[in-house]
Amino acid sequence: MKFRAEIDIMPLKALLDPQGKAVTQSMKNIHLSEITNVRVGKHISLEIEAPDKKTAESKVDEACKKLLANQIMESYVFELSEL
Amino acid sequence: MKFRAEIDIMPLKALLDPQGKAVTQSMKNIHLSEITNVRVGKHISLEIEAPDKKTAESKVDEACKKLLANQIMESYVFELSEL
Amino acid sequence: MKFGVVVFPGSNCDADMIYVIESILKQQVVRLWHKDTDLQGCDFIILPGGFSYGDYLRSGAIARFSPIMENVITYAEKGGFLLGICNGFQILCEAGLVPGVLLHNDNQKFNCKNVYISTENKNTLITQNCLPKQVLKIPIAHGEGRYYVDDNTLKQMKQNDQILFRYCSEAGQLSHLANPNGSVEHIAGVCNASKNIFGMMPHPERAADTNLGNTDGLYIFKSILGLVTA
Amino acid sequence: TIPVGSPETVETAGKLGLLPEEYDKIVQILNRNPNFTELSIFSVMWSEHCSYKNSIVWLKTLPKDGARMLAKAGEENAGLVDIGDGLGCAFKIESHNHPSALEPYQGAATGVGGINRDIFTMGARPIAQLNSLRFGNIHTQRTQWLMRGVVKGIGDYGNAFGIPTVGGEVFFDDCYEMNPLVNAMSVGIVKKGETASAISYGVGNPVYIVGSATGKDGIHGATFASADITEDSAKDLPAVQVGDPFQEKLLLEASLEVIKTGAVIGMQDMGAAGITCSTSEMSAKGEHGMIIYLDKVPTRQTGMLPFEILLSESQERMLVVVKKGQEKVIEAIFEKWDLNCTIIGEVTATKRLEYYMNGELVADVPAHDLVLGGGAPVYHREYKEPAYFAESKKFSISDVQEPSDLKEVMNHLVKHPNIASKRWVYEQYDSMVGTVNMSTNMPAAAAVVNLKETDKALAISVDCNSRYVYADPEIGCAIAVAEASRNIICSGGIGLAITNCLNFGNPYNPEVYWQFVGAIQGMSKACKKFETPVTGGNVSFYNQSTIENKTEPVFPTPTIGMLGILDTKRTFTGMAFKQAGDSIYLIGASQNDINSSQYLFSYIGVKNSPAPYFDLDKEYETQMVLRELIEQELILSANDCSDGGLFIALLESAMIHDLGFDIKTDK
Repeated sequence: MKFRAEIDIMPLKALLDPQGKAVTQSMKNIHLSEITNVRVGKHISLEIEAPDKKTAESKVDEACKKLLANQIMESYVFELSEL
Repeated sequence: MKFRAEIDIMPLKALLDPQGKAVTQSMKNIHLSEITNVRVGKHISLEIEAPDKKTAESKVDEACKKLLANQIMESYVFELSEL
Repeated sequence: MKFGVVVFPGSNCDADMIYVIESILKQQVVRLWHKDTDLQGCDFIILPGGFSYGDYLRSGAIARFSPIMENVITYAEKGGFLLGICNGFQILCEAGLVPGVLLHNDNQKFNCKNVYISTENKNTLITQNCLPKQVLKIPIAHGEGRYYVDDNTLKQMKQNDQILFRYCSEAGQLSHLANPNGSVEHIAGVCNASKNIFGMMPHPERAADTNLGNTDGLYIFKSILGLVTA
Repeated sequence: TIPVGSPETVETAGKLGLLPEEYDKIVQILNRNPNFTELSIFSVMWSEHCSYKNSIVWLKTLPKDGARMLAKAGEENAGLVDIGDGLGCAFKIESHNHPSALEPYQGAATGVGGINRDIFTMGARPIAQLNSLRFGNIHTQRTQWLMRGVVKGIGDYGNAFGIPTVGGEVFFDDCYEMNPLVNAMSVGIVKKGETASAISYGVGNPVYIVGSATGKDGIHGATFASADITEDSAKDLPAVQVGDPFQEKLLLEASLEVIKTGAVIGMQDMGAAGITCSTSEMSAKGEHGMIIYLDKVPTRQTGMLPFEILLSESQERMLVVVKKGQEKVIEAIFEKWDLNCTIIGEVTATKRLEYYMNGELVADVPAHDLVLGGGAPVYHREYKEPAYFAESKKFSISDVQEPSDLKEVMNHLVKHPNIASKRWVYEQYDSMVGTVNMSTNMPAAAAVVNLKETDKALAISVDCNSRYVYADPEIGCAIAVAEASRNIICSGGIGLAITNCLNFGNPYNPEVYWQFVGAIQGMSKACKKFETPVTGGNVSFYNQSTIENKTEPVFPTPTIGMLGILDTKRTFTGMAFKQAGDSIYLIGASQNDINSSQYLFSYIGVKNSPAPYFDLDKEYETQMVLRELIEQELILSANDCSDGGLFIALLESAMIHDLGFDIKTDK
């Protein structure tokens, strides 16, 4: 069976996020100062071949832990859907 | 009222995605070659003050068009939830 | 002494490193191709600067899983000497061989210039010969060099004297102005607990050739040679 | 046999940018009507960008010969100069203006990628890069957006690719607001005898495409470069080219390795017009033909049509013709570097290009008739002196009252973006990778690059004051060449040869073409005087913007990239004052002349004045005197007076080591 995973990887809240701060800052330049607390992370989509959803889930989790996210600085969440 | 927006910005499918290509290839090195077609984009979360959901939606859309996404290279989708 | 310089497809400072070791220091050096696994009996291995695998996802994230790295990790965990410079330091962090992580520079821009670093701990293999000169002028060139580690790990590192270098002014003062990327406590280089794995963002190999008008980097290379041949 | 596909009309030809008489010529060449694929091939090959049809007549008048020339202008992808010690130096400058105007990051990044491929396709390893950037008013959001994108694009690509950016210039003027100029230069070194040529011969030899997969990137990119940029051009934006510096690094290493095996007949990078341009130019040069199976080309997107595969400008790809029987040697090297490497056809004796798609002949065209110097059209454009030229002659220095507060004048100049420090830009470039940049710790008027294992160094300078060229194209362009040479002389070298990037407006506008002709004439005179032949370069027309249907060309900008040599590093001379008490000399006679100066243009506000005073012979003599002083090691530093004049030159030299200067004037 084929599955698609949609993964969101965000910087840990405790970390200084200069990119988020810079983007929040520039919202004022485009007259959207009602937008605040911008945080920028990664969105990763991938496809995975697996016998069932549970295996697919554990494989995607393994990929996140090993490669896609660095847990010293990032947290990850993902959703799995059948293709 | 305060809302939170979760935005996904992905490279247009037609364009070369060097990052997605490199990450897909490296899945072999971590013995997860069943994972394919990796695509890497941005996930942005923000908070917005607005009188109602419709206004919030149009403001977030404006932020995406003007600043957050480069429409020549990227497409965006977002979900809005009340805080 | 036999040096080994790991060559990833995207490394571009490997040739500079080999030039310093071979042509300037007249030492034996071999290239360790990322697809191979044999470390050819090297006494000192270097992960050079560059963009190992194009540095997609996170600098050094993908390189960490190349075939050569599996053996380099076991070699280092058994006490073998290993130095990671710039991209090499990022790979060491990704592999967990040294504590901490290297984030995007706080000014969100790539930054290439000379900086000054003060040698904090004099009794490691790569700093023990820097005694006469407290402050070294060494170039940096990176976009992700903001060192970060959580507070209690930092406390342990300080107790165990694992901070090698800090960014400082020409006169040796620590200050926000002298810190090019926002690293915690101006840290520019660290080592592991057993002091055989070293990571630093500045490029000593870019300050080793008299033709280029700055040879402060030689203090670090001579330190390495000093201990082993003494 | 006749290819498939219905014959096309002159209307379609017009849509593809071909004139009716050009369509007739195609019918005559094929002695039948072309199908759409063939028409697309002719449209890109005869576009201004590939054929130079409106400029080749004048480019031919430039001096090309010189004792040190290993490859003459136009023969190869880049000029090749003999620098002694058995080494050749390949160098070239190219523009990526129009793509950068719409998507600055990728436009600039792919410009860096393209120019470096021109160098390593000849077997030379790039060792230094420079760039010349021109933007509009720095205070507008558009210029700030363009500048951030262009600088980051050049930095990210160049830094990952691993070649140091050692010099360049940034210039601001309102005329560049809509249409910025992004000119990128690369310099590489090759051992004589280890070069590769962009040629194809030997019937039966396999033709390979190597590197990235092919996508619908920049279709009609070539004609796109010759199209106008109007206010709303962002709407009809064709696909944008995306650069992959990591792939380029693999391609560099693999290409240099395959050239050394001796198994390569010829190689060319895929620039504008992709497969069409490389297959036709290499075949025409080798006077052979090719059969190409387009379905064998590795594609990134499914269902691509033949013309899309032929015209695609996907980056980081090369065409390689290999000696029959040596296939395994080549394929092993590309395998080592994880690169696509696919046979897509073979060399034939027909001197024609036959393109097949899934077994069907989709195009059959003669190579010779497609290429520059072959059948591509050559036009003589008329030119006329513009009204502003006579108008500018009316200005005289006596019209200007000397300002009372000179300190305020200097403050204005020091802070002006054209003069102020460009550190915000160049600190985003890795200027030290390769450990050859000698200017890092000893700044000099030109970029000085160490040639390891020899006693030599290269001195490189990129120069053009486009305001001078606007005032008087002939004098202005001669000054650009003289200034590049002056920078090289000041750093202890001597100029060897130049490359040029000719950025002008619409060639069909006689006043623009007058600027072009004048610049070429000025360049010729100066290059002959300084004995620096032209090794090639690039022409970029249609640099203009149309606002409320009024088209304004940018300043005529013939960017000059000059290569110089220090035969011994002993003569390397910095521009910094060394210590207090040293005496300062001004060499060359000063003129009571502020024409087209930054002071007159932006402080006083006179926009239209003649070009500055310039005497080519005196300029040459002055430079030779300085060279003699340096040869005899009589001076400690040297700097040239350019934008901002004497005061700025003194300030630059003083500030490096925080020193001052005490100057006595005749008052």
